[in-house]
Amino acid sequence: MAKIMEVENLEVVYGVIKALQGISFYIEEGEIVTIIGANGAGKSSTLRAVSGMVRPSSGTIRFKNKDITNSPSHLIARQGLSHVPEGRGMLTKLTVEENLILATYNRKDHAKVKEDMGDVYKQFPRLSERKKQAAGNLSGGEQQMLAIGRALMTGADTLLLDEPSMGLAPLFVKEIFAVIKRINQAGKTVLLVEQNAMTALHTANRAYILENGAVLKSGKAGDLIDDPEVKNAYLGGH
Amino acid sequence: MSISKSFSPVKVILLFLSMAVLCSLPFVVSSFVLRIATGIMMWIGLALSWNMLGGYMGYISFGHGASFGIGAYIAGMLMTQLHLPFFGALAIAGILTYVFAALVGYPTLRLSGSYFAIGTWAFAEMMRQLVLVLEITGGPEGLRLPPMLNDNFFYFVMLGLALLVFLIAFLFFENSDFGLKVKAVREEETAARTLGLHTTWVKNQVFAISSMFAGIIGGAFAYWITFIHPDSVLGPLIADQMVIMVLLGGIGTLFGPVLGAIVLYVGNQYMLVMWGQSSAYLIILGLAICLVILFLPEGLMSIPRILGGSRNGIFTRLLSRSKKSNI
Amino acid sequence: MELLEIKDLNHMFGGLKAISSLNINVKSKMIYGVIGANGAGKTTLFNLITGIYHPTTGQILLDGISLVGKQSYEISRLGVARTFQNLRLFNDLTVVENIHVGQIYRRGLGKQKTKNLSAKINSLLNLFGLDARAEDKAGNLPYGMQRKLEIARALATEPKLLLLDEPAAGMNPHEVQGLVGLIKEVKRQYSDITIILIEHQMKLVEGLCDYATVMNFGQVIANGTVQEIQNNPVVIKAYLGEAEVG
Amino acid sequence: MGLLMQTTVNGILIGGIFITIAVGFSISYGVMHIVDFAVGEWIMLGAFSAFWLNQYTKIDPLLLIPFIALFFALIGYLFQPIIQKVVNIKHRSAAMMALAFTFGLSTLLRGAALTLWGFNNRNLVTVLSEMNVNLFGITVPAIRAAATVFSILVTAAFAFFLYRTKTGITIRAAAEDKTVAGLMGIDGHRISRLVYAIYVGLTAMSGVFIGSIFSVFPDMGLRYTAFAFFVVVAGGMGSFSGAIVAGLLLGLISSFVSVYVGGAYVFLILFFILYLILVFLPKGILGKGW
Amino acid sequence: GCGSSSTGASSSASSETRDYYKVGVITSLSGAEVYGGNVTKYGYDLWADAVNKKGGIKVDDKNYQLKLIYSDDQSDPTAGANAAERLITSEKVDFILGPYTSGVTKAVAPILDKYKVPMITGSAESPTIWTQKFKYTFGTIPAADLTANSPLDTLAKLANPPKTIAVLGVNDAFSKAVAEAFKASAEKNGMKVVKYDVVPAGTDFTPLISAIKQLNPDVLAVGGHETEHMQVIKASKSLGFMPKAFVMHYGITTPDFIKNLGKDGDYVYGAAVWTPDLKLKDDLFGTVEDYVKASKEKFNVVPDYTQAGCSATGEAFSAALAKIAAKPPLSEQQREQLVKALEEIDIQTFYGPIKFATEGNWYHDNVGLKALTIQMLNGDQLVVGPDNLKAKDPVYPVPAFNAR
Ligand SMILES: Nc1ncnc2c1ncn2[C@@H]1O[C@H](COP(=O)(O)OP(=O)(O)OP(=O)(O)O)[C@@H](O)[C@H]1O
Ligand SMILES: Nc1ncnc2c1ncn2[C@@H]1O[C@H](COP(=O)(O)OP(=O)(O)OP(=O)(O)O)[C@@H](O)[C@H]1O
Ligand SMILES: [Mg+2]
Ligand SMILES: [Mg+2]
Repeated sequence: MAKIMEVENLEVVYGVIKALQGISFYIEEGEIVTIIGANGAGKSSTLRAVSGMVRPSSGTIRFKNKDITNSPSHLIARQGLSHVPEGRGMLTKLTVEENLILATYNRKDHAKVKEDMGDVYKQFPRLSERKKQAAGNLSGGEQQMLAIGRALMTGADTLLLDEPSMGLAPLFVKEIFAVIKRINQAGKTVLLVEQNAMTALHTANRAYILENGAVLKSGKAGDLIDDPEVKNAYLGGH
Repeated sequence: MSISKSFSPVKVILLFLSMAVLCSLPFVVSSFVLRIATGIMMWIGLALSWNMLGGYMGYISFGHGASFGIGAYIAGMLMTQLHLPFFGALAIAGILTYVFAALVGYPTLRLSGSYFAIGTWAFAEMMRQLVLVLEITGGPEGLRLPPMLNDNFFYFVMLGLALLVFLIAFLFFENSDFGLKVKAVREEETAARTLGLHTTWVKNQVFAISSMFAGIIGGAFAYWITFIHPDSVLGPLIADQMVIMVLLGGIGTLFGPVLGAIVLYVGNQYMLVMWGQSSAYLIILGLAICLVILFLPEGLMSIPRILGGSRNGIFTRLLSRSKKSNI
Repeated sequence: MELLEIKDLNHMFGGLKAISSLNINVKSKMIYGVIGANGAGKTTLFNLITGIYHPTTGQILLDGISLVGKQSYEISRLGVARTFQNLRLFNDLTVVENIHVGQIYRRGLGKQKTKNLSAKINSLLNLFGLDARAEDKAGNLPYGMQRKLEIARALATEPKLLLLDEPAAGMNPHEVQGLVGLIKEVKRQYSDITIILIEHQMKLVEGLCDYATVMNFGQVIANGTVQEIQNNPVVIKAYLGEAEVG
Repeated sequence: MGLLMQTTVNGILIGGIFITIAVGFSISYGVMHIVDFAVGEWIMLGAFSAFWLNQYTKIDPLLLIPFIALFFALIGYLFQPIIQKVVNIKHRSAAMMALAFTFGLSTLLRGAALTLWGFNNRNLVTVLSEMNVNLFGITVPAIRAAATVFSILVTAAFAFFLYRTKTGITIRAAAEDKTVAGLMGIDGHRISRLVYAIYVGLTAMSGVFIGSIFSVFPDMGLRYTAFAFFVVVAGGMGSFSGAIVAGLLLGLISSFVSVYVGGAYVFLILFFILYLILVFLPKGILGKGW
Repeated sequence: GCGSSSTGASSSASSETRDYYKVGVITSLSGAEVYGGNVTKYGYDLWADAVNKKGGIKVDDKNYQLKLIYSDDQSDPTAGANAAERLITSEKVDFILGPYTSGVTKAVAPILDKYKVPMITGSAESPTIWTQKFKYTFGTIPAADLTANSPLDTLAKLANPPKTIAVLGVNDAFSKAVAEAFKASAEKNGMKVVKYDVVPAGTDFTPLISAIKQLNPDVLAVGGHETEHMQVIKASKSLGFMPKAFVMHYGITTPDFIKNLGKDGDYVYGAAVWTPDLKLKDDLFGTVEDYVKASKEKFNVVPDYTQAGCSATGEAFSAALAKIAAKPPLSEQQREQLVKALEEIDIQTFYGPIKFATEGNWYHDNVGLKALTIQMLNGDQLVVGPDNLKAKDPVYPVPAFNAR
């Protein structure tokens, strides 16, 4: 399959802190790839650099055969890449529906927009019940649904999800992962960052293990689950 | 952290030297220069007092001029109507401004951010209008004080006040638990409260103390200038200048307000002298403020660091800027 | 002995009943877990105990003293400290200064001030592995360290009762284990401390809690030891879900 | 009875003028998070440009309004990146620095106007200036009535734009979180420029009305900044209905205090009420502000 | 402490030598009163020009030129005090031409007393300046309370005098004094004051004028400056309020008022101590007509009584300097002599007589001038009272706005 994204020697620096030391990875179309790593390993920084929220200090990012390394985030988004950031990025004063409409800002295919809106509401019936409610008043799980729904509404074919399970009750965690699977099956490429490494590895096709801003290991998700080192460091032993 | 650490011998010597220079000033310079120096001292004191509230605690007040004006009027009225001696009037003005601010602070400090800024501004305007309609303040006629025409006296009074405010800022805001409490309120008030800080009290104290110093300086100003008027001591320009001075110098630092006060006051006077025949100096003043903010966004206090060529140094910044612009 | 007694607590946000007829008793020196679905009212409970919100009705007693109507700072001085689900550090202050603020009104504050103070701060820095970044601004720490700093800062007040709101949020299972060890160490060093923690990561709850309460829609739906709870069908249905994936 | 009605009408007409300014101001505050001290100078420049254009073209100032609005919108659009540069500073008090920047800007513009055009008062005459309408014994000055009606129409149109159109939602999204908006494909900087342009255009346009109701001089901005602040804050930043209510409140207080309490107390009472509103209703009278 | 007194003796000017007079000017070149500040500037400039064109001030057969040093008081008393200090101690001026506003004058006066430098203000009109009895401060224009009664006195003598009057004043020192004087003179003349109110600067006049319209007074009298006067007329017109007469004071003779209001500004009554039509003359400026011509040439304005007053102020200095034969630079002793000479002068100028009071409530104010009642017509200031000076009969009641 074709590589939809290729990242080479990506470096991100915050003031004096070097968050990424030059990492490389790729994603093929239709894959779920997960990035796993300890706190501060640089997972979020990777996503932020890819989506243009932070500017890398060096390295290149190619998306759909275009160099997007220094493009601003709104232009990257328009290429069909959608980032659900850490903390969900709710626009709390806008209603659920407005949040969804907003995401279609740059779309011209109005008929498809309608259809997608229907799909999102079907996918997350809870959201359709809360259409007119301000996003800020949703519970944590509902906000997570809205964040993913919004990403779908952008019409993007590639989603970057940053810890979608954070702060969610176990029951919801399962639901979110099921949703991710479903989305993927519907044809979206997903780059997933997770602390919940076990579940992430079970969901993904391939995985990268990040440590101190560098790629420690990479490979098939299934293989990594059985890797003793990975098991020890990220899956909580045994 | 401790005081002993920040007092190296070099610093002590520097301190004594600058004190000697400051004390001998009246005997070497002309009386106009001395007058400017008196003005500088006054503004240093005012900027420092504003910085207690705006810098250390993060409550940006556009109404600090009200404290200045209230102090000026109280001292003035005590001296003209009750014939109190100057220092007595000054002390009472300080106490009354403190009490008044503590009372007003209680509701006002419920506001924060831009709302606090506009709330204090509205309050100050209200005070100006009040003084304009009251009889005992002289209304639009203003208030005349008995002239006491001794330049040296006022220079030393203002110098003393500036040093006092500086010392308080240094001892209580830079180097003490109290200062830490104030900064904690600025950073995260809810958390501070759950750590046992009575934040309402802390805020009120800072508000009242900083107002008190502005009030005392106002009182001294009234006696110095001998004539006060609602527009001159309660007008918005007083507070505006304090804010600009502090921002220009470096907000939340000890020396920033000092530097800002000197540069702005001297700059303003210089421009008045050089271009005072036309309103062009307003253009220059406005332009200067804009340019400083554009190129020294953290105030004049950041110059040494920028010249120092550290990571945030000017070259790094220029580089990163040019990188941004070719996207 | 009961350290904390919550009796018939109710709290409304406008028309929303966030806490409803809640009763909880926490014995001294225990580690007590509070779990429950998103929006169940757990954080609200902490906010009520620490005086950030004032309950609509009901009682909260600490050592028999009512906390209702008291301000946060008073409650803190009575010996209650907490961390926040969405970190609330003094971002522009250094790590040391953050802990120092916690020390200012530490419980049982004697006259022997400054002397032991830096020793205390050092031991906290040490315990939480923050020594190396002691002079860094709190806002520049990685997320995980920020969480630890918040706990250290709360401990600096020398509380009887420590409330932790999702201390393991955003940690991987390995790190969760580290945190379990850390909290155990805290419990060892501060022998008379009582801890209540809110957590979604059952690993942590299993590893630490003597007893737990499960909340849903502002109410208690189950009480018991962690094992009892994990096998409670009501809890499974409302919170845990069926057996783990894989 | 007649006086009561007249006083009410006067009040409505006094406040009406400031509604447009408040609307523009609060949306620009919402998106850029800076309090613009130069708001009065944009009023002044709008009034002056109407005056000069009228001098040279003899076209009625009211007809010049669309042109002036567009022209100043363009100026705002071109100027905004400079302010944005200050707002973008990574510093705890970046917003304050931006505020100080607008203070500098206001001084600069005032100084320039004073130097360029002198200190004289100028009269801006429109067809409506001379007219008044008599309704049931109440005299309604035509130009003020036009200004008020115009204000309310502009406000309503703008509210529709913000709440019913996609661009409007985009602006509100950018007002809340530009980073997140960026992830939705929205160019936050372009939105900021757009909003600042709208604000400067609206404010300059109000300047034409203010100039023709009162008079045109370089220092006029100082005076109206205070009123604009009143309406913005009392109405609640970002609240349109609030701005309308606060504008009317401003006018009614001025009018009733002048007539029934005493002219000297107008500003005293006005600022006192503003202070009370701020302290007790920090989100504005209708509680709808940001 | 180390603060002992030495009242600026070191700054005495006597050590310097120069062959011209250095004249300090403190006035408002920016800030709220920039308009009036510039009016005074025109007046002072014209005096200096006229003197210098004639070769200078003649002392002991030698002519000494004038050099004006301006200092902006920013319409702020504090800045005014700074300006005075600088002019005296740094620039070492010989004497000072004073501020436009009364507030600045009050802040400057004590500094003059300290350094013993005389000042004449050609503008400030607030009565409270003179009650303080500052030794070194003089004024050319009579205080407002000496002049403001004149228009109502004139109206009261008519066959059908006004019976009711409403009085508005702006809440600044000068305007309020004028309003109070209007009220007092109305009452003295047996008119009924149906409304008296003082408003802060910047108020919208429509509510008050509506209220006054309901009371339907014969006369509306307003104490204010040109900006407010324009507002009052505009508001009255837009509300359809037309009393039998408007009475105002300073401001209606300014080019702004005349130009901006056009016909609407006609027939307004005012008080002035001088108009461009007076038949007076002196050696320096020639006739009033000549003075007006000079003003039009240099500044393109028809002078009003404040501008002319400022020019005349200079003449008082010229006369006093000549009298004591003091060459520049002036020593402290000479400056004291100058004050004495000023107290004694009694001269006739194109502006009228100048003679400063030496006692009483108007100490050092010019009490030689008579107040005139003027009525505006086509931009001209027609003298309509008192009877012995009038050029024309007053028009009363005045035609309505739309009947002109
Ligand atoms: N300030 C508030 N105003 C209105 N509603 C609120 C407020 N704070 C919380 N709520 C609501 O109260 C309910 C309980 O919220 P709370 O934060 O206590 O949940 P929680 O149990 O901590 O959930 P989570 O596990 O997601 O953190 C939620 O429905 C929430 O939306
Ligand atoms: N805005 C910032 N300023 C300074 N340092 C930052 C900033 N954001 C992240 N960092 C630092 O960069 C490093 C990597 O952070 P990043 O957020 O990418 O980690 P992460 O793997 O997502 O961690 P977590 O699991 O905690 O979310 C950390 O050391 C962090 O402290
Ligand atoms: Mg992360
Ligand atoms: Mg919670």
